Amino acid sequence: MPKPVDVPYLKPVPDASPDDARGAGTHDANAVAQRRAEEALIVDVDGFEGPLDLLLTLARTQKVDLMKISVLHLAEQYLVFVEQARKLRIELAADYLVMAAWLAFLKSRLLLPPDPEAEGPSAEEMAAHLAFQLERLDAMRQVAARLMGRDRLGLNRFQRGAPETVSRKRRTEWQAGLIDLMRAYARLKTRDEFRPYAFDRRDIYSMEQALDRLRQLVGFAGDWTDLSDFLPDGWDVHGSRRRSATAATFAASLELARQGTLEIRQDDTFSPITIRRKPT
Amino acid sequence: MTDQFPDSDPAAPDFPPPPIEQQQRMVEAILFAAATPVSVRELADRLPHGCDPAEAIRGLRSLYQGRGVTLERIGDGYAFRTAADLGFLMQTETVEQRKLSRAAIETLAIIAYHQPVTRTEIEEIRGVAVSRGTLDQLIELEWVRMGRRRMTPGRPATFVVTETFLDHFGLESARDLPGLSELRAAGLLESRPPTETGIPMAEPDDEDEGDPGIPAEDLFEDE
Amino acid sequence: MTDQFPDSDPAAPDFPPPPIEQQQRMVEAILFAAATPVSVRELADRLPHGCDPAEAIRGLRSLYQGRGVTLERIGDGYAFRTAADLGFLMQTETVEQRKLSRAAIETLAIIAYHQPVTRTEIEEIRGVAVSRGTLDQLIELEWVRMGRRRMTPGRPATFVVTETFLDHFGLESARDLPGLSELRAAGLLESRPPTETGIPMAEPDDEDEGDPGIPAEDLFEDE
Repeated sequence: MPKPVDVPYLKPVPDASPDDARGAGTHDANAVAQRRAEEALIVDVDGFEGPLDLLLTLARTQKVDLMKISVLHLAEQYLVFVEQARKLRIELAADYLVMAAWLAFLKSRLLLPPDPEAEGPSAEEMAAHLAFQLERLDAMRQVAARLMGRDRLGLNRFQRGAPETVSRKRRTEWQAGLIDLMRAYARLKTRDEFRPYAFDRRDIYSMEQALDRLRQLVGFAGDWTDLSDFLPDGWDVHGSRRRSATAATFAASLELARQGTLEIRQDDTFSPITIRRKPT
Repeated sequence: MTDQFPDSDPAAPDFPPPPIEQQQRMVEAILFAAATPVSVRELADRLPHGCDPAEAIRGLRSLYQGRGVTLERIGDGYAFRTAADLGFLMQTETVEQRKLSRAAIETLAIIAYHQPVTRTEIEEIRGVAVSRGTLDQLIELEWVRMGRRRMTPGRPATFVVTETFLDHFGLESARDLPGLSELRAAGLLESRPPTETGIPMAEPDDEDEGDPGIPAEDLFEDE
Repeated sequence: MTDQFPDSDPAAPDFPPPPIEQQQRMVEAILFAAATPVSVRELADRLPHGCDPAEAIRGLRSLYQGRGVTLERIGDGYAFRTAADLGFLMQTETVEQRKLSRAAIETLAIIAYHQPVTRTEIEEIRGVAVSRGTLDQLIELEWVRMGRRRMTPGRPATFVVTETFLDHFGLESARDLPGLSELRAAGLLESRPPTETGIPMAEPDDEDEGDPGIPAEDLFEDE
């Protein structure tokens, strides 16, 4: 099988290609390379980024400014390429075939005299647009190369290797208004007002205390004894304490008399009250 | 080092701003400390009230002219970068660059020169579908981001290049892209409706898979 | 950017070293891009043959003298650092506004109404111990300061409110603080205890506690 000289882009796949389109299931690189060398012709269509890229590459072989490209010739080149691929039983991707069909159509339109009745763009307009597209793609390729060739950060230009981080400090601003202050003070001052009511028992001698004391003492008091003698120590001097103790003890004596434990006697109004254990 | 600026508290708007030499020192310190460009606005926020960071930058740029590090304008911001001619000294700092695929490089160039540009427009220029991975890679590098949606049927997303892109390629702005004016003059940046002339577009139905010609593992060839 | 040094290849020992200004640029760039301080020895390894990094550093150090960044010696190496007096630029402050704690506001109120007042007196009024932290916070806020020591056994310290306090609360003097009756009139003492129970109100007849009418002469005994 002769190598197609006029279609330079149909070329053997490089040995290193990982993409084993032919389905050789072996990983033995030598065996693959050998078999490929024997078959000799595998189209490197994958090397093209689509039909437009292929067209651009083919256009370059015309060695003219893309603006002056012969679209007719280009269409023919493309169709030869596709024909060659087909002969070599190479499966081209669908978009390559679609492009081929479109270029065959364009070629026929370019060769025929213009049909004034035909709708849509003329063959020349279609050809011009294709040339524009090729030129634009070519231009993008060139500026992409210029872009990649610039002084790039991390390759030619470098940023500070030890950037100093900006620390974010949090400052707390404490808020309090006059109203908060007054409210707090009001809260403090009124808290006292709500303290549970508690009677001051310091100078109070309760009837329970008097009853307990009388019950204990009256057992020994067989004779009439002045009530004031039953007042507890410390409660018989100071006025208010004495009053409280006297009242409580008197009340307790009444209670015990009611229960029949003791007897009460008062000889006269305001005369001393005396009590004794009720004789049994 | 022992200078103290009682008026350097940004929270004290009533003090006069420090003298321009001090402002210059402050801007210098902030820009030196930052790895990424700092905008004039950010500088103003961090400097004491009343400072003129733009003026300080002008002074600094001329001061650093021709030095080992230079003050570069990058988009809205400024950053110190080592002089490009000294890159050869930086073997230890050189960042391993993942080699971009041809598809990625072309797509990047198209976005830079045609921005804002939709995916369909990119495909129309390249004549092949743009694989999801290609755009993802550019977005991951933070060189490309989504722009505003186009107000056309389907409201397609557009893509634009970023400040990181400008920084990486040492561009002050997207207007400084090499050859931009020539391309524009040649009419090569105008978008023409692709349907007008009926040139077939390789447009696979499966948008996300797209581009059968670029296997994903091809995206990052080893350097 | 356009400078080229044919003699700058470290692998070419036969070329004469670049002029000192170039060496300075190189050292400047290396130190700028380095992640850690670089020693003179490392510099010599990275610079073209025959360079004198120590001399270049001397030149750079004087060049950066008094600037926003300075070239500092750190251990064996050299590195650029923000000038010490500009450290404040490397911080951004976010202000968080928070309400004063109940303990703090109560303590403050007591000091304001009863100043000069000892800690023990504050505790008596609040009915709970005053934590050191609460007083410290008020002192740190500059709302409270120590007054004269009380001339009583133990000579306890007293606390008074400050000018800053008056400023913050919009008072001309602590005498302007409203009394209890005014607080009540202002509706701040809404929960008035039922009077029919005959429970005595905290009223002025109690010498220690009483104070809607703080005796004026008590207020600024200290001033």
